[in-house]
Amino acid sequence: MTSTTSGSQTGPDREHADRIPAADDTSGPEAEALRDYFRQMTLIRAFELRAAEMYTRAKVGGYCHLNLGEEATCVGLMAALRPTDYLFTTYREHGYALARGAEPGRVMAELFGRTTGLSKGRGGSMHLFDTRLRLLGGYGIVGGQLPPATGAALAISYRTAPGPDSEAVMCLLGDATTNIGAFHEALNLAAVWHLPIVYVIVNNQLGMATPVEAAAGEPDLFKRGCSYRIPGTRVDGGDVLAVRGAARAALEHARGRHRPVLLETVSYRLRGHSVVDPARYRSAEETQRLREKDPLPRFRARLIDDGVLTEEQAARIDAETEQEVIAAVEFADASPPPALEILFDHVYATQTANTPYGLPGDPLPCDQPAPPAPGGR
Amino acid sequence: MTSTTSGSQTGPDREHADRIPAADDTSGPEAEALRDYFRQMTLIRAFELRAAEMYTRAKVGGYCHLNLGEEATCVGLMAALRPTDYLFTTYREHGYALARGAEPGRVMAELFGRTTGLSKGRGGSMHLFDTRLRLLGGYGIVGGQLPPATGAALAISYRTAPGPDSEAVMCLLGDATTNIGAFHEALNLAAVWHLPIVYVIVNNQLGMATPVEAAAGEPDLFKRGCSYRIPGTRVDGGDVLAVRGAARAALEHARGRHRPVLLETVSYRLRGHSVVDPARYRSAEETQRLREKDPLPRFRARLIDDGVLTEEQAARIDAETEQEVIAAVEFADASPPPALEILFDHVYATQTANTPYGLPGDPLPCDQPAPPAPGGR
Amino acid sequence: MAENITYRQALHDTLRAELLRDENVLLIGEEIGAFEGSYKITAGLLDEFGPRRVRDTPICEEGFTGAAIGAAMLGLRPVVEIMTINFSLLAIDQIINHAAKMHAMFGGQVRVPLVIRTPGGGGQQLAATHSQNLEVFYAHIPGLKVVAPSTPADAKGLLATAVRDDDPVIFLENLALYNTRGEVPDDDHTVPIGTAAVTKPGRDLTIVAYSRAAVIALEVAHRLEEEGISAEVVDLRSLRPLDRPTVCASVRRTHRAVVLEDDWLSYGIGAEIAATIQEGAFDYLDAPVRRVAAAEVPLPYAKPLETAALPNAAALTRVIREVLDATGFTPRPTPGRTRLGDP
Amino acid sequence: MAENITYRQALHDTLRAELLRDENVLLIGEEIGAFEGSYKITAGLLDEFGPRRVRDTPICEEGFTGAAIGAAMLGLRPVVEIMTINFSLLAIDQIINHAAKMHAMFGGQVRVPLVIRTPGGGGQQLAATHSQNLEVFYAHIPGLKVVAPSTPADAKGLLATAVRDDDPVIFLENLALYNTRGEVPDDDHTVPIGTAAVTKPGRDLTIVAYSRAAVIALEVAHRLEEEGISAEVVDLRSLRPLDRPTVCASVRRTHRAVVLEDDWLSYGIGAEIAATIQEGAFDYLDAPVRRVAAAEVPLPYAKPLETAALPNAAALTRVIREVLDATGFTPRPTPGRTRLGDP
Ligand SMILES: Cc1ncc(C[n+]2csc(CCOP(=O)(O)OP(=O)(O)O)c2C)c(N)n1
Ligand SMILES: Cc1ncc(C[n+]2csc(CCOP(=O)(O)OP(=O)(O)O)c2C)c(N)n1
Ligand SMILES: [Mg+2]
Ligand SMILES: [Mg+2]
Repeated sequence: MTSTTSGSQTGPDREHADRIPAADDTSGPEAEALRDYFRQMTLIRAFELRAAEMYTRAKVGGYCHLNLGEEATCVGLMAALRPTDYLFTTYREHGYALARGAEPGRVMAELFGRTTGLSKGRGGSMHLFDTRLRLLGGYGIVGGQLPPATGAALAISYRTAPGPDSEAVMCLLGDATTNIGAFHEALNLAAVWHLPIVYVIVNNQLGMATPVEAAAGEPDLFKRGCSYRIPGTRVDGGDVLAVRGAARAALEHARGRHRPVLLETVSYRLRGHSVVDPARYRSAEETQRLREKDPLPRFRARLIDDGVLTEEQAARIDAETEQEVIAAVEFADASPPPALEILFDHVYATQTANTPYGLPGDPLPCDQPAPPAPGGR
Repeated sequence: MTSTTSGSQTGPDREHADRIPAADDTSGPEAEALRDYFRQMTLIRAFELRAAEMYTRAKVGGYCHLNLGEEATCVGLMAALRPTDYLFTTYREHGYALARGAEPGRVMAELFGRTTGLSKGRGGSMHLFDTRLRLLGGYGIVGGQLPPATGAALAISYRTAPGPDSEAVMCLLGDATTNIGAFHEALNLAAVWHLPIVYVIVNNQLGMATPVEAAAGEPDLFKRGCSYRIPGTRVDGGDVLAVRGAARAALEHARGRHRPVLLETVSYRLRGHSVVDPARYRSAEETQRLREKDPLPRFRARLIDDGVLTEEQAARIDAETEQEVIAAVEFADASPPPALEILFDHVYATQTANTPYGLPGDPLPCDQPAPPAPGGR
Repeated sequence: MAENITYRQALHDTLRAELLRDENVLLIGEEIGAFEGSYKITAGLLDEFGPRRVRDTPICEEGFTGAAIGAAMLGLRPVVEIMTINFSLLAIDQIINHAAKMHAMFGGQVRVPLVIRTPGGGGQQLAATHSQNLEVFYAHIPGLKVVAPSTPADAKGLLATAVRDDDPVIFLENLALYNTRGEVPDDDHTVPIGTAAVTKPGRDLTIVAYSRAAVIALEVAHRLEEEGISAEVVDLRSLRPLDRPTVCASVRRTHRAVVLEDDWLSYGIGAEIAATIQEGAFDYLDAPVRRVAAAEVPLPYAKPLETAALPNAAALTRVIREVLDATGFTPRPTPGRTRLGDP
Repeated sequence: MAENITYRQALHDTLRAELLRDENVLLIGEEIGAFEGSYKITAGLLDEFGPRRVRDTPICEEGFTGAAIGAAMLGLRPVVEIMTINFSLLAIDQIINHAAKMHAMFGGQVRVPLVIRTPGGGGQQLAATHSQNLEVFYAHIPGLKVVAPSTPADAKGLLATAVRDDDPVIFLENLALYNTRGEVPDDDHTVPIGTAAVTKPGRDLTIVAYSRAAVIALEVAHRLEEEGISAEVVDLRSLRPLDRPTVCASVRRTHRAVVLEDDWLSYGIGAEIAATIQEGAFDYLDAPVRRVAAAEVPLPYAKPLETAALPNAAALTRVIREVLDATGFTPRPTPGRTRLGDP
């Protein structure tokens, strides 16, 4: 499935819907990449199932949104990004962090609220951040990531000319997020300011329980760039190669010309909106239908059919990723919980007189200027 | 000038670009209407020039935005509205209030801040309101009127079925207002909720000094309904009949099917953004070019050419409307300024214990429950 | 007759009763229909009243809140649910620049009979953007009414009043209260906006609180009673209008006051309470009014840090003891232990 | 060396100097280019620095403020102009849920060196939606720094500090201050955030104020001096962090305090000041702290009503007299009239 808005191409490269290599190429680099994608998708699946388990065991708190059913999208999009590109995501982002290269242990440690976590335990599931990976945040406010991501693209265009070496920004959002004002304002800014950014609508067909058609006046979401003359493409989010190809083309356009692109990936949320949502608003048939669309067994079968992967290799990958996730849980669990002394670290980056560092019930600091706080404060 | 977004018609009636009646019809009702439109446009022109004068004479305060150059749009749009329809406008709305039937004296009194004013002197130039005329407000926050107008249409659809007798809402906005989030959210809601509302973009080519092309990713503003499958039309805002026709068709669609419509009128702001803006960002040539596009002398000449209006009639209308505006100023000036006792009137509609009615410096009301405030409080 | 139900149930039942009572009442919000609301307040109402009365919205807080304002201008009485107060920031221009202004700015010609229900509160590990208590933003604004009930009975009574009031009312709930229980009158129970309640009388010290904090305040006051400390609890219930007379009358009796609040200390609700008391009961105060509030940090996700940053019963108890100690108070023997010497 | 310039000029010159000093500084806002800013602060800067550094935006406060946040995350140092604080409500989710949270919520991995300049203030007949003083919304939020200078010198010094600070700073201006004049040091003058200034020493009473109110406070204090009343003026300059020690030290000397503020009384800035003083100087206070603030109405357009609703020098003077009278104060003979008996 690949559609474009009429008359708008994402770039000269239209051959982005890469196909699985011919059987005689099963040991080449592309076959290697395919196996790696399968490994990553398997890892994400295992990680998410384990995260859900840890949530029910109260090791993880707050909200916890999973990428189950979205693994091919996670891996395909991340495969198209360069290390020098920037990524802004939503609260449903474990899989993207993993596919971007985050250590599973540090992601799990974030969910556990440990200082070894990706955001030092301050952000939790919804707020993964890693400067080194240029993963500039999961964001929990719907649409909140869109203006900052647009501004990151502004910083790139402020410093760098368009061209194949330019950095670019990828900004993810959910289908239901296309209805919020920030979507409009951000895309419009990117259009009039000529910014190198790819907005990716991860369309899993639902907000929490609201279907796209009930929420969006134009339910063909990839067309919603029309109000800014931003070209749009739709791709099957269950097909890792199609996703990678479409994302590559979009990024090429964005970095080459410093122009925004809209990409829609279509996938299915295999479970509820978050771990605690039993999704009762879905019928048993629908759940069954979704299970049949699960991209992971489909991809596995296809790789095996095409001779890129053997059953044994697949089983080994299953076992290895399972081990990786178990190790991640162990790492998270072994990491000490944060010491109370660090509570006020990072409230500010530049230290300032009279910053209030009292605990609940402490008397007001009225007596003398507070001394400059030590260390990170 | 009338364009529609490809494939989208505003309704079955496409003959809305009414022409001036043939010469043998100069005494019929349509000719009478034309003379009335000319009178209204002349009145608005005279009113706005006088408002500017009163501003420089410090009779009017705050901000004051004029409809100079926009008179045909004011009159054409209002001619298409029924008394039972609702109107939401911007801060640039004197002309709309007048064309909707507000007494010039009460509009001027509002600018003077008198209780005889349309909003009892509390709103000023930007906030004209008249329940009787179903003029539900001028609004000073850019885009602020869009969600409430949409909600008014929701109330209509809550109570009434679609059909030729349904009420409808008309909501005006400026060209630069299409870039704000509320535009997106409101139009999307109107689309998914099937609301009887016509959004009219009064495109005067500029925000304050920012041209449409610099601000809008899709500068053909009537196409910006595309993201909601809302049909759009563009019409020459200098042509009162074209405006009326386009607005009628749009309203018919809105009331008949309970569906939103987007209408763009194109006009030119003859002066600065507000009375105090000298518009130095415009060249002398541009100002000259604008003067040539002034819709009022053009309309006058056309009516005279077509025999609908004689020079004498035109001169009489000029004189009469001038007198009307002078009388309006006299009425406003003669109205007493508000008494201080009414300061707290209308803060709340339902009276509640302990509402704070202190003046600056008054001691806190800590001693006993405040007695219910008298009268309007 | 009264029944013992949860705060959630009280809200649900009141919404249902108001929908039944008045055809102009309708519910608007994200996922309040098929999803039954993020916190299940609207469970079953879509089935009973249909999508006309129980209206799911796209995600557009500014849009649907503003639309509710417009609908209210035409005489409907929308009850909006904003999923949490954190997201109300996206609608705040419509609330403050529009709903709060219209009646006055348009010379009394239009009314905005609108209720905005929204929960605040931390302590659920929802991290910095999802754990705020931003009530001061609304309490500061003339033209709005702001209530924050702490019990199921007040939740019912204030919600009914709010729906029938002709002004925009911000109805503040709290994530930690939904499962709390209490007696609720099952007739047509209303509570006037603008009046505080003395939920426990006492002689030695006044605790002022609202919403979740008022529940904690009451617990602490009851526990202190066993130690011979008689604390009075004033549950504000309304933040605007603020019932200053009730607060000041209490402190004039007890001579000491502590505020418990869930928001940040600086410029929080407690600042107004302390400022009010020092003006309205200056000559009666034996010690400064102390405030127990949240530490001034973006709330961390990690449980130990989150817990350390939030006010709780222990901090309140400690501060009460500090205030009593500083004023030379000696606890009376408790009735339970001995009645000797007790008046 | 110092020159006598307007507050507007001080802002303009500082922006220009910072643009010259650091290539990472850029200006973002509506109509700041060809239109030169609604209040002409950025006059000439587009011509001098071009559209890359001086960036006009479409009308989308949330979008461009958020974009500035993102640009700051990558190391630019944007100075955003939001035309008035009233419109900042449209951007407040980006400011509070994003700019204020990122450094902490992401574990210190990212900085947001951003300045948001925005004027507030009433008294210009701009009516209810365009006349607000919403500073408490920002002052309440950990993660933000909030300054509100009252003089051209502090405007310069605090703006320079703000641009060089690595945290988001809300820089509050006031429509009524732009044309006021004052001496401004013309070297590289900076003022630390978080410190108040005693702009006039005095013995009998402390007036606490900020922004426009601090100018009025100073005028009133000078006038009272002639009557033998020695008022000290504390100009807060920073609302967050708040310099509590300077405020409390002053009141401990003078034993009386009045707050002058332009925002609404209930839950306004003055509430925190009064709450702070009654805690930090309880044993020194001879009378309750009084607040002179705006009447709690959506500000009417009509001039007489607008004037009645806003605090002014007369109201401040009246309240000062009330406080002094209540505490049995007798004015000292003024130096101008007689020096006899003056120590
Ligand atoms: C401004 C705001 N409104 C509401 C929410 C609550 N909320 C969280 S996720 C969500 C649904 C988002 O759906 P979509 O954009 O499709 O993303 P998905 O969860 O399906 O990945 C909602 C309503 C929020 N976090 N922020
Ligand atoms: C939210 C908001 N941002 C900025 C402003 C300041 N402002 C008032 S009018 C205006 C320009 C609006 O242009 P347009 O929508 O084209 O309407 P026009 O004035 O041309 O009729 C601006 C920026 C405002 N009132 N509200
Ligand atoms: Mg979705
Ligand atoms: Mg315009």
